[in-house]
Formats: sequence, C-alpha cells, structure tokens
Amino acid sequence: MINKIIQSDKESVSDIFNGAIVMIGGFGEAGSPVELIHRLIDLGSKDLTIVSNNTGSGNVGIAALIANRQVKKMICSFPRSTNSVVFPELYRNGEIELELVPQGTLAERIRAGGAGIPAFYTPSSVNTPLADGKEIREFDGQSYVMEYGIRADFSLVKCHTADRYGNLTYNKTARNFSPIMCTAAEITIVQTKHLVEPGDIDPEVVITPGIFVNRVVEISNPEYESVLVANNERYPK
Amino acid sequence: MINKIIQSDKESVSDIFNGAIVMIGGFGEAGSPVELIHRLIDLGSKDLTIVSNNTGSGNVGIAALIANRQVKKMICSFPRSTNSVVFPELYRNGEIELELVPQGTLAERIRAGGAGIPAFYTPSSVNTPLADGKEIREFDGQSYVMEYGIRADFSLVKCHTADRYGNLTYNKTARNFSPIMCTAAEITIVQTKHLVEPGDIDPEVVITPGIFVNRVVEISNPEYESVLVANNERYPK
Amino acid sequence: MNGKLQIGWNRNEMAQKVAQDLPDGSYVNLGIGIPELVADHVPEGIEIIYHTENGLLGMGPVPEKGQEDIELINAGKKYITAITGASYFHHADSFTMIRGGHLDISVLGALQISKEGNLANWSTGKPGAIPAVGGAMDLVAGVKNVWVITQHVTKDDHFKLVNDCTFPLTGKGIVDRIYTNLAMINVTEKGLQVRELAPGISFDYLQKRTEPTLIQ
Amino acid sequence: MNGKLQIGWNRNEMAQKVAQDLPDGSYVNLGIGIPELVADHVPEGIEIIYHTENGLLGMGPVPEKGQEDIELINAGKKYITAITGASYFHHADSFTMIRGGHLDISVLGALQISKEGNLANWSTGKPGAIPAVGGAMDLVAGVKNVWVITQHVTKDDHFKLVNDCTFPLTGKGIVDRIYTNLAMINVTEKGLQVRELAPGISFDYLQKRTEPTLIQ
Repeated sequence: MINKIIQSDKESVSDIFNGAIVMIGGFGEAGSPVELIHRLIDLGSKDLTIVSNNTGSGNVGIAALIANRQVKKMICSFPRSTNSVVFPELYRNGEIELELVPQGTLAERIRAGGAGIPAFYTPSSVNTPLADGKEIREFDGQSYVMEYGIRADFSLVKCHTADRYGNLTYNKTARNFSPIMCTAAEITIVQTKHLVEPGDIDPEVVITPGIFVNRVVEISNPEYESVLVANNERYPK
Repeated sequence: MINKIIQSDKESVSDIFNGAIVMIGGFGEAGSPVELIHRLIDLGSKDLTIVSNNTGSGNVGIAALIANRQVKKMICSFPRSTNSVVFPELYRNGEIELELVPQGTLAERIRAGGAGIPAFYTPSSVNTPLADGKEIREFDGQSYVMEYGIRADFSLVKCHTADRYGNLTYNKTARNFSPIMCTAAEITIVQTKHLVEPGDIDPEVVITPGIFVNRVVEISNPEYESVLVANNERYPK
Repeated sequence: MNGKLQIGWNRNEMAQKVAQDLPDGSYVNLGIGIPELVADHVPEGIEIIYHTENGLLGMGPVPEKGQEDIELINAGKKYITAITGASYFHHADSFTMIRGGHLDISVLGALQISKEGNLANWSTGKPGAIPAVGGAMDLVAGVKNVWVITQHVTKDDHFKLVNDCTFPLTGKGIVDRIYTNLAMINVTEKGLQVRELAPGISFDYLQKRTEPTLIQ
Repeated sequence: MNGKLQIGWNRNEMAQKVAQDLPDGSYVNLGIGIPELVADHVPEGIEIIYHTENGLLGMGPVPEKGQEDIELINAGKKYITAITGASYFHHADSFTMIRGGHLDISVLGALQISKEGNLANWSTGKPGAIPAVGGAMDLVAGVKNVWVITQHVTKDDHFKLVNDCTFPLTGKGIVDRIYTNLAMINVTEKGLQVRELAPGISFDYLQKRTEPTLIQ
C-alpha cells in the first residue's frame, strides 16, 4: 500500500543535510510551512540554499531560519517586507548571499526544473542589471534572456487537504509557489491542515497529483507568521 | 458587463480567416469540439494550419475538415488511428503537409506559446530524426534540443462547464490539450456542455481562468466522433 | 504626507484618473502603493477584472474589519477579497497570464521614468539598499500597456521624469502613460506629450519639474 | 496469432513477468499493445499507480460492458476507469511527470532494440508509412527505467534485437530491460545479458534469434 503519511513532523525533515537546496512554499505568510521550517531549525542543518519568494518577517519561520545562521544563500524575488529585519542586516554585513530573480522568472525556473526543461528564454529582465552576464538571444526581432531550470533536494510546502497518495489541494492565495515546488524537488515534504481518505478529493480538483509528493504530515492548527510576529514570538523561543 | 457568451455557434467561428493557424483541443475524440469544427467546415476557410494531437477518424470532425481540403498543414504527434483514412491518403499523395512533434514537446510548445516563452530546451527526440536540423545544446553533460513556442490565431476547445467570464472546467480525460490551447491563441472559442452563473464554479476548481477565453457557446448535446463513425455519418452530409 | 501643501491632484484623484481610463472589460494588474487605490474608483457600469500575481484573478475590495483571511492576500501582502466568478491558480500559471500577454494593463509605481519610456522602480542601486524586484520586470515585459502613477518629483524635489534613468532599469521603452499629481502624460515616439494638466498647474510649472522637454 | 505455434511465453505470460518485477508503490506508464496487459497481472498486496499521458494518474481496469465513458480513455484511446484517489490534469502537466523524471517505469513496445539499448518503435521509415510518434520519445527521454515487451523476432523471422537499429530511433541508450516471448534480458554496459530463459528455450536457440552476441 502506498502511504506517504508520516506521524512526526520532526521525522519528516530529518534527512535535510548540510548544504542542501531547499524550496519553501509561500508568498509572504500565505502558504508558508511554519512548522516544517521550525523543525528544520530544530534539526540545525547548515549552509542551506533556500529558494522562496520572500525572506520572512520578524523572528519566526524563514526569518528565524536565516537568523539561526543556517542559510548560506537566498534565491528569491523580494527579500524585504514590513517586518523583515533579519535578512537585511545579514545581507548588509555580507553574511548571506542573494540571488535576486524576477518573480515570474523564479516561478518559471521552478516549473522548468520540475518539468525536465534545463533552460528557456524569457523577455523578463532584458535590458536590466538582472540580465547582466546572461545569454541574450533574439527571436522574431525581440530580445530574450536565457534562464535555467532550478531543482532542489527538498521542498517544504503547506497545503489545505491531502490524502495518503499525496494528492493535495490548497487554500486561496496560499497556493502560490507550492504546486510547482512540489514538482521540482527530489523529496517533497508537505504539511497539511486536513488529512482525508483517498477519493475524498474529487479527481477533477486535485491541484498536486500524488506523484509529486513524498511525505505528508498533518498539522491541524498551523501557526501564522503575522500572529507570531504580533505576539513578539521568536523561534527558537 | 463582461459577457463572453455567444448564442450562435456559426457566429462564434465566423472570423477564422484563410491561412489561419488553428489549435483544436482533444485527444482522439475525448475533448474534440465536433460542433465548432463542423461550423468551420460550413465556413469553408482554406489553407489552415491545424495544431491538434490527432487527425480525426472517419469522415467527421477534424478528418472531415481535412477531407474538405481546408487544411494545408497538420502539426500533431499521432496522425493515424483505427478509423483514420482521410489524412493518410492525402499525405501519401503529397496533398497535405505534416509537422510531426513528440506529444510532450507539442504540449510544451503550446504551453510556452501561451506563457510568452519563445523557446526552450527538451531532452525529447534527441538522437532521433525529429531533432534533425534543430539546435542541440548540452546542459550538465546531457544533450537537449531547442524547440519553439507555438501560438495560434484561434483555438477551438470543448469544456464541461463555463460561465460568462469564460471560466472553464473539463470532464475527465477530455481535458488534455484544451487548457494550454486556451492560453496560446489570439482568440479562444469554447463549446461548453453546461453554462452556469458566475460563482457556480468554485474559484479553487477553475481549470481555465476566464482571461484565456474569448467566446463561449453552449452545445448541450454534443456529438461524439465514435458514435458518428459507427453510424457511418459524414460531414457535410 | 511630507508636510508640504498638496499641489495638483492628490493620490486618490490620480488613482481616479487612471480608473476613468480603464476600458470596460479590461484585465488589470495593480502594483503596490498608489496603484492599489485605483480599484476604489472604477466608474459604475463598467467591469474591470483585477489580477494579483500571487494567484488570483478577480480581486475584490478590502474585506470588512474582522473578515480578513490570512490566506487571501494581494501582491502587497494586504488582505483582500475575491469577487464572484474569481479563480485561484499557482505562480507559474499566474505569470503565464503576465508574460504571455494576456493582461491588458499594468499600473505601477516608479522611481524614475525616462523620455523613451524606460522605467526604474525596484532599486536605487545605493550601497546597503536591499534590492527587491518582485513581479515588476515580468509585468513590464509581458503586459500590453504599462501605466505609471507617481508623484511628479521626489520628496526632495528631484526629477522623476528624466532624460535617462540613473537607477537600475525595470524595463526599457515600456511605459505608455504617466499619471502624476501634476499632469497626465503620454510616452510617444517623439517624447513626453502632456494630455492634461492638473487644476492650477501651468505648462511652464510642469516643465520646470520635468527634465525632458515636454510636448504640449 | 500468426498461425505459428506459440514458442516460449505467450503475451499474457510476458506481461506477467513485467508485472512481477514492478516494485510496490511504483508510478508506471504502460504503452499501447502488449504493455497494456501488464495491468491485469499485478501481484496481490502491492500497489502500482498507472499513468496515462492523456491526463490521468491512477488508471484503473477496463470498465464493465455498458459502463464505458467516451471522455475516459487511455493513450491507446481505449475505455478505462479511474481508481479511488486518481487525479486528472492537462497535457503539459502530464508531460511534466514524464519529462521531469517523476515516473519510475515506462513499459513500451518495440520494432527494434540494439545491443546498446537504442530503441526504434515509432516508424519503419518506409515510403508511404504514416509516421506517428505519440509520447514515446518523451517517455524514453524522461522516465527513469524503460522496459520493453516484444516478440523476440518479427512475424517474418527477422531480428528485433539487433546490433544497430535500421529503423528511425525513438531514443539512444535508453532501454534497461527487454521482456520477450523467449527470454528476459538486461541491457548492460557489456551488452545484452540474459536473466531468464522461457521454458524449453535453450541459450543457443535464443542466440540464433538474436543478432548481438548475448551474455549468459
């Protein structure tokens, strides 16, 4: 029997090794797998490359992972936000690398990684510093920049409903990068709010088919960054 | 008010011009927009380039469009099937062009066309005659072939449920190429089995968001190729 | 806002100007800041569909107090609602809409706009600045019409409409219209053409606050 | 089938051999023809998920007579069912599974297989032949393990296991295992290695019907 459900969130991330490339779903706090990130902080793996749209806020979630000096490099589109203090400070001190990628290019690079496409051409960032040093090529008289697919060792994502096959659905704009990140990692680890029986998710509305998922952990009452930040919480406490 | 519903199927296709590139959804008969194709036969536009996975069966649907000498060129992955007689005959006589594309490359080229990606690299068809004359490039020691995005002037697709915004859902394996074809055409024309009010389709389960759709025609009792072929039907009758 | 007297249109009036120019049935992406206000000013009787690049087509108004949903936010990470007939999708599909040319209009903020329609809106390039690009480069590369809303000059009275952008570019030759507190301006092949002056603003007053020579 | 006596395993037995080798929990794509029979022979107690490239993960058995659904078919356009826990998706997503390396095993038919694991299975290249490739080139390029089921020789007794394919290739160096009516053979760096002979088939008998020199 195929059963991707793992009882322990701690166990679900236990093989994330030093130097791993880890994709983390979410746009801002929506869809951010806070519990999985905190278990990664508990684990303490170092020199991680994190692929995620933002760098977190306050001292929880991704920001806490960065503050805990586990992240060597961020690949993201928007490394600052209202309550973002950790990344900016380390970045100014030269203590963390940044690969800044336009948001749509980031999404397409992740999708390409998952789809076996090693590289593609996009009009985004042409004639800007973010295209510096990259191959520029004309198609039909327009210029495009070549970008590479990205693959990760692990993806950590949060979903709304999952079954033992790893079929997933998401909630509203918490979907964002997670479905494509599920496709682009060797090991995809999912925290779900609801765990259901196979068949409870209509085959027509599955967003992530189970083939893209390796492990599912039920986290029924997930924490949210904004609530933790408002309460001045830190992780580790 | 946005209202993409058109009452007349005849009117919905009336601007398909001679020489147009037309994508047609469907894999075999599943998802084939038979009524829209027959209206295109009524219209009689010539020198069409048709992008569709197959070449139809019997003397209805795409096969009838080809038999009516409206198609200059087929771009497809599998131009023969059990009851396919029209295309093979014209092809052997040199009366129709064929661009044979691996099925996954065809899908990816259509998706790229819709996503503003002019070209990408794929491992499919490397070291085969279908890569002849195409650019081959190495990434990480593996060879890939460059393929171009495809865009069309029109896409004709069939869906299960639609609303006036052009939001669509599909039925089972009748989904196939249609969602990506909707993204890749200047004008996307959809025949739907069911027409509903906005909101009747849950925003979480919309497969084709309305932005990709221009016209929706309700065809409540669509015809199916296999039934027509079994009854020895021809179009035009 | 910055202690100065309001000259010309205020932020809401600028947003209203943009809203009045949106064609009925348009698909529109609103950037962070003043562009967000556009949604409040759409004339009655027309229907605009708002896209937010984090995965929603059919963005609705700000939710009532207490009705906020942490998992329903816009690109600026603010709480929003979804209209009847909306749809959710993932990021790759969202940027298919943007990069694939499916949106009609992108309304963005700006740091600098050049007379050729170059836009700089993501980084001052200064040492210590944290560069953050978000979806801006995809929007200007993919959306048919790019409109900018911005104050006409910086807070310390530097030009924002310049001969050449000194800040890093977001895109080259991509701005079509500029809505400022002082004027509405089209970017044309011949240069910046003034379409309308704010009440009480003279052409000379505008020209003094604009580096490139304006076309009347 | 062709009037000859059955030598070695029949089609169902070949399919059964493949089925017995599928690891529990595998994601498997079955090609058209003999590969389709594999689904009927999976041992009890293990769970295999079948993918059909026209947009279904979790393909189930053939439907009962009268229960066919025109809009639920496999890649061979035959009526199928969907298992509990299945999912539907469009073609680009389906080939993300294939090209992206997410499937474990692709089981395909063959016209020719070379000693280096080259496969020809889509065209004889003869004048007048209608070339039709379908998803075969994507499958062999993207799926981790490619297994072939085929009769050991052609109907008119020509080699199918050859030194070099004379028909147009589907892929180069991509076949891992060959299941024929006469033997199970692994494609190794050293050449074609026989794993098992069908009952009553000697190594010499097999070698005579195989162009490359076999490894015992």
